[in-house]
Amino acid sequence: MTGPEPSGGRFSADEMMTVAAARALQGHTACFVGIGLPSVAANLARRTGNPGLVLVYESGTIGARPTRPPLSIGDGELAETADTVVSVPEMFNYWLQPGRIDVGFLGAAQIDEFANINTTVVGDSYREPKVRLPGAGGAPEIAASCREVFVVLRHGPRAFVPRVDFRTSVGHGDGPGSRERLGLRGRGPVLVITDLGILSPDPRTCALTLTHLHEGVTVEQARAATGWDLAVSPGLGRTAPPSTVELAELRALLGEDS
Amino acid sequence: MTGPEPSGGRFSADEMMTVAAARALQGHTACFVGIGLPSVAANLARRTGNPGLVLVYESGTIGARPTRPPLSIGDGELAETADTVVSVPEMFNYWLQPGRIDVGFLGAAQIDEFANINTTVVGDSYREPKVRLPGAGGAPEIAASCREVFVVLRHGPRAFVPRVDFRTSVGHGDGPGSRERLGLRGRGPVLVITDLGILSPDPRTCALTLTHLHEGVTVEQARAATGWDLAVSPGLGRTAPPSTVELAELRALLGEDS
Amino acid sequence: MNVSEGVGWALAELMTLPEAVAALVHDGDTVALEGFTHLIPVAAGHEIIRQRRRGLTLVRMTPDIVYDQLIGAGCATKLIFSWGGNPGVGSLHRFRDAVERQWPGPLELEEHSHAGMANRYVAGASGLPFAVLRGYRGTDLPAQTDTIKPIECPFTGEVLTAVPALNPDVAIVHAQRADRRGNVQLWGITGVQKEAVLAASRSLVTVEEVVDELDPRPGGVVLPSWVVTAVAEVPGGARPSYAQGYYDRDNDHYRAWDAISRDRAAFTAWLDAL
Amino acid sequence: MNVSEGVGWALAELMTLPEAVAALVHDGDTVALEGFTHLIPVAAGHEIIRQRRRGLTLVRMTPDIVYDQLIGAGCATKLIFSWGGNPGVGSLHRFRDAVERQWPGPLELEEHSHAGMANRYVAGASGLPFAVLRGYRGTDLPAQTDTIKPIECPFTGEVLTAVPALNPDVAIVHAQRADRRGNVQLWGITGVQKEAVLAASRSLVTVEEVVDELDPRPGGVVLPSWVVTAVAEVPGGARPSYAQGYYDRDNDHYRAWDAISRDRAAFTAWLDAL
Repeated sequence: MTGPEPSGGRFSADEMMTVAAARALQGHTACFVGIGLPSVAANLARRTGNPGLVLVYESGTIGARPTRPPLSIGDGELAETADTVVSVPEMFNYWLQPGRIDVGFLGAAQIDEFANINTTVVGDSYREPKVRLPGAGGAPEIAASCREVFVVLRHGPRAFVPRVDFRTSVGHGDGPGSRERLGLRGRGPVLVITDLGILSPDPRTCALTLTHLHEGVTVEQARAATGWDLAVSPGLGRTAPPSTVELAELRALLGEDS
Repeated sequence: MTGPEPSGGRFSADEMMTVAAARALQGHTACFVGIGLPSVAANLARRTGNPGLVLVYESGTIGARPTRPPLSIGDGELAETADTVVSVPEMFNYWLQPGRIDVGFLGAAQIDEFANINTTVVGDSYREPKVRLPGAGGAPEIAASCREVFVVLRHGPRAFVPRVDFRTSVGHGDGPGSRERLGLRGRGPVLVITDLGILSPDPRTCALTLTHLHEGVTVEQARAATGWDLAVSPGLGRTAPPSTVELAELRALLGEDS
Repeated sequence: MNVSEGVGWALAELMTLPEAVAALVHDGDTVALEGFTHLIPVAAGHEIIRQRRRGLTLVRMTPDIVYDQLIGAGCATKLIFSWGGNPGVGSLHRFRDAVERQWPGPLELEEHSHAGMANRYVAGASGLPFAVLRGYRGTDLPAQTDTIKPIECPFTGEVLTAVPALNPDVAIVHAQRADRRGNVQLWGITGVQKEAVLAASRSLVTVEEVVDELDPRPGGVVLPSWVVTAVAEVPGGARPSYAQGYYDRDNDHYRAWDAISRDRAAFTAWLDAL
Repeated sequence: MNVSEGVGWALAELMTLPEAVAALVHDGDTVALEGFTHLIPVAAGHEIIRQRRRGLTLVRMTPDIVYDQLIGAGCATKLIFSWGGNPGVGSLHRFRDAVERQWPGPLELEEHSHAGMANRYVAGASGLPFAVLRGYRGTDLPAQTDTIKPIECPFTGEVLTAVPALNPDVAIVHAQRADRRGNVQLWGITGVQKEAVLAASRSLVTVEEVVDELDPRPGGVVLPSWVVTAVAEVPGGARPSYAQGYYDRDNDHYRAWDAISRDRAAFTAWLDAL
C-alpha cells in the first residue's frame, strides 16, 4: 500500500487510520457507509483520490455529497445533496441485498481472527450481558451482501478477541468455505484497518494477518494489541504516512484547524 | 334500489347500466377502478352522489380526479390530478392486497352463476383457444382482496354462461364456503350490474339472482339473456330511471351532447 | 391480523396531541414510533410518558433518545428493534440500565437487523404474514428469537430467511404537513414511515403545520387521510431530531443527553421536569 | 442468477438508439420493455424490429401495440405477461393471430396476473429467487404454468402463493430525461420501470432529452448512472404513448391501430414501411 507524498508534519494514529481507510476506497464505485469512522473515511475518499465515489447511507440516501461527516447516518445534508433518496425498505431490498454495492464499510466493537463482528453484547450471556451494545443495525446484511467489506476500528486486545462474544455479522465464519456454505454472496471482510496497521484474511486460512504497519508502529505492538496469536505477512509493508493534502482535507472535513 | 327524480327523457340501456353502477358506489370510500365501463361509472359517481370517492387505478394513481374517463388506466390526467402516485408493485402490495380498498369494480368477458369471471380465453383449450382475450391484469387480486366487488357488463347468453371457460378471477367459486376455503378475504362479487338489470348472489346458495330490472325490461328478457336458469328474487325491484342530473353528468363526462 | 378490519375507512381526525395519545395509545399496546433519524415523533413520545402508559411493547428500528426516555420512565416491558444507540454519540444508558440491571424494570428484547425490521414492516403493510430476505445466516441472532426462520424457495430449493409481519396496534410518525382533510405529506429521508402507518391498526401523525393545500414536493410521500386515524399539529414535534425545510438536527442536544442518561438521578430529575 | 455479476459498475454510456439495440439486444434474449401506459419505449421496440431480432422472450405486464408489432414482425417466440390488449380499444390482433393461428409463428405464453408480474420484478430487483403474494388461489392460472406455486408461512402455517423472480437479460424503458453522466429521471406514472431496470443484467433507457442538470421533480424517480448500461436520446420515443411534461397520449393512434392490426396484409404493409 503506497500513498502520496508524505506531509512531513505530525499526525495522530486516528488520522493515519482514517487516511488509510480512505485510500482503500480508490477505484471503487459505491460504498455503503456505516456511521462514525467509516463515514469520515468515505467522505475523505471523495475529497482525495475518488471524487466520483457514490456514498450510500442506510437511511436511504444514494450519492450524498455532505460537506462534513454527518453525526448521524440520516442528517439533513445527506438528503439535500443526494442523487436520490429511497425508503429504508427499498435501500435494503433493491440496493444492498442484490450485491449492487461494491464496498461495505463497517465499524465494530469486537472482531475475531476470522473477521466476525460483534456489535450486540459483551459477556457470556445474551440475556444478561456485561455490556449491552447497540445491536446489528444494517451490519449483518452489509457484511453478507456487499462485494467486499472493509472494517475500521481501533486496535486493542478488548476489541481484537479470539472469538467474538456474539456473532452479529459474519466475516469468514469458522474459516475457509464458511461463507459459501452459508450462501453469503459477497467476499466478506478483505481489509481491517486500525490505528496500528492493516490486516487481511490469509487467502488459505482466512485468518486475519498483519499486512501493513503504520509509521512508527512495531510488529510487537500490533501483536500485543491483538487477543490472538496474530500472524504476520511475509511481505509486511509500511503504510505511507498521510500526505499534506490528505491531512489538510481530513482536518477540513472534521472542521479542525490544519 | 331507488334513485333520484326521473329525467322523463330518453336514455339508452348502456346509460341505465352506467347510472345504476354509479349509484352503487354511494357511501363507499375508495374504489379500485377497472378500465372501460367501471371507469365511466366510478367517475360518474364522483360527479353525482359521492364527490369524495377515492378512485384508485392499477397504474398507481390514488385519488385521481379526471375531468373525463381515461381511455387507458394510465392516462396523464390521472397522475396530474391524483393525491399521490405510487409504483405498480406498491399499488398491488401495499394498497390492494391488505384489503384497504372497499370496492373493486370489474368488467368481464364471461361470468357464471357463481360470479366467477373469465377474461383469458374462450373455448375448451387454453393452449388452442377459440378467442384469446387480454388476460388477468389486476382482476384476480382485485376480486380476492377488495372488501366487495361490483361487476358491470352487458347482458347476453355468450357472456352469462353456466360455467366460465377459464376461471381468471374467483367470484364465489363453487358456491357456499368456497371463498373461505381458498383464504380469500374480501366478500367477493356482491352486485352484477347489466344493461337489463341487477343481479346479486343469493345469501344461501351464492348463485346470482335477479334482484332489479331496469325500466322496460321483462323477467323473460333477462332470463333469455342468461345462459343458466336464472333465479329471480321474490322481492324483485325496478331500477329508478336515470335522473336529469345523472344523464346530463354522464353525457358531459363522455363529451356527448346532452 | 387482518389489516382491512382496522384501517382506512373514516378520514383522519384533527386532534390535539394529548387527545390523540389518550384516544389511540392504551396500556399494553404494541406501539411503533418511526422516523429514521429524520422526523422522529419525540413530542408524541413525551406525551406517552406524561400520560404514564405502562406495559407497552415498543417497536422501532433505531431506538434513540426518545426510546431511552420511554424505557427509563417505565413505559415499556418489551422492545422490538434493530439498533439502539445515540447516533454518533454512544450508548443509550437508560436502555442499557434496563437490559443490564433491570432498572426501572426488566425489558424483554426482540432483536433484528435493519433489513429484517424493514421487511417485517413491509409484510405488515402488505397484508402478508411474513417476508423473505437474504439475512441473518451464520449470525447468532436467530438463536435468540423465534421470529427468524429458514424458508426454502419452491423454485430453486435455495434456503433463505423468513421474518413475521409487524402489525403494531398504533404507529406514530411525524411529518412536515397535513391539509385540513387529514392528508399527510413528508419529504426528505422518509425511512419506513409509510410502511409503519400502513401496517398498524391505528395511526397518529404529528405535523409541523396544517395547511390549506399540499403543494407537491420532490421526494414527497403522501399518506391519504383515509389511511390515517388522527393528525395533531405539533410544531417542533420532532426536536431534537429535525424536520427538513423547518429546522435542523440539534446535535448538541444529542451530545448533552449522554450525561443525563448516564445517571439515574439526573434522568429522574429530567423526568420530573418533563 | 446473481444480479451483482452484471449490474452497476461502469457508468451508463450515451449511445444512439441503433447502436444501443445492436450492443444490448441479442437473438434469443429475454427482453422486457416496461412502461405502464406512460413512457412506453416504442421507438426502441421499432428498432428491435428493424434490426430483425429473432427468438426473443418478450416480457411485459401490459403488452400493447408495440408488442403486437414485435409479435407480428416475428421477433418473439415467447411472451411473459399479465394483460395483452389495446387499452380502451380492444384486442391485439397480431397477438391473437399468433396465439389462435400461430401466425407468423407459434408464441409460447407464460401468463400471470399484474400482482404476480409486479412481484416477480420486485424479487428480481431484490436479488431474491422468489416473491410471496396473496394471489391466484382458486383461479385456473396455476394449472397453466410451473411459475406459480403454493408456499406456507413458517410462522402461521397459512398457505400463500410464490412466484419466481424475473431477471431479464435486457430491460428497456423510456424516461423524460438523463444528465450527461447518464443519471436518469422519470416522473408521473412510473409503473414498474425501476424494478425492471434493477432486475435486468443490462439496461437501455431512451430519454426525451439529455440535460446538464436534473432538477428535482415531485414524484420523480432517479436511476443512478451506475445501474444503467446505456442511455439513448430519442425525442418522442414513447409515442403514441405519452411522456408527462412533453406530449400527450395519442388516443387516435391507438384506435387506428385496430384496423391495421386486424388484417395481415395491412399489418405487413405497415411493417414494410417501418
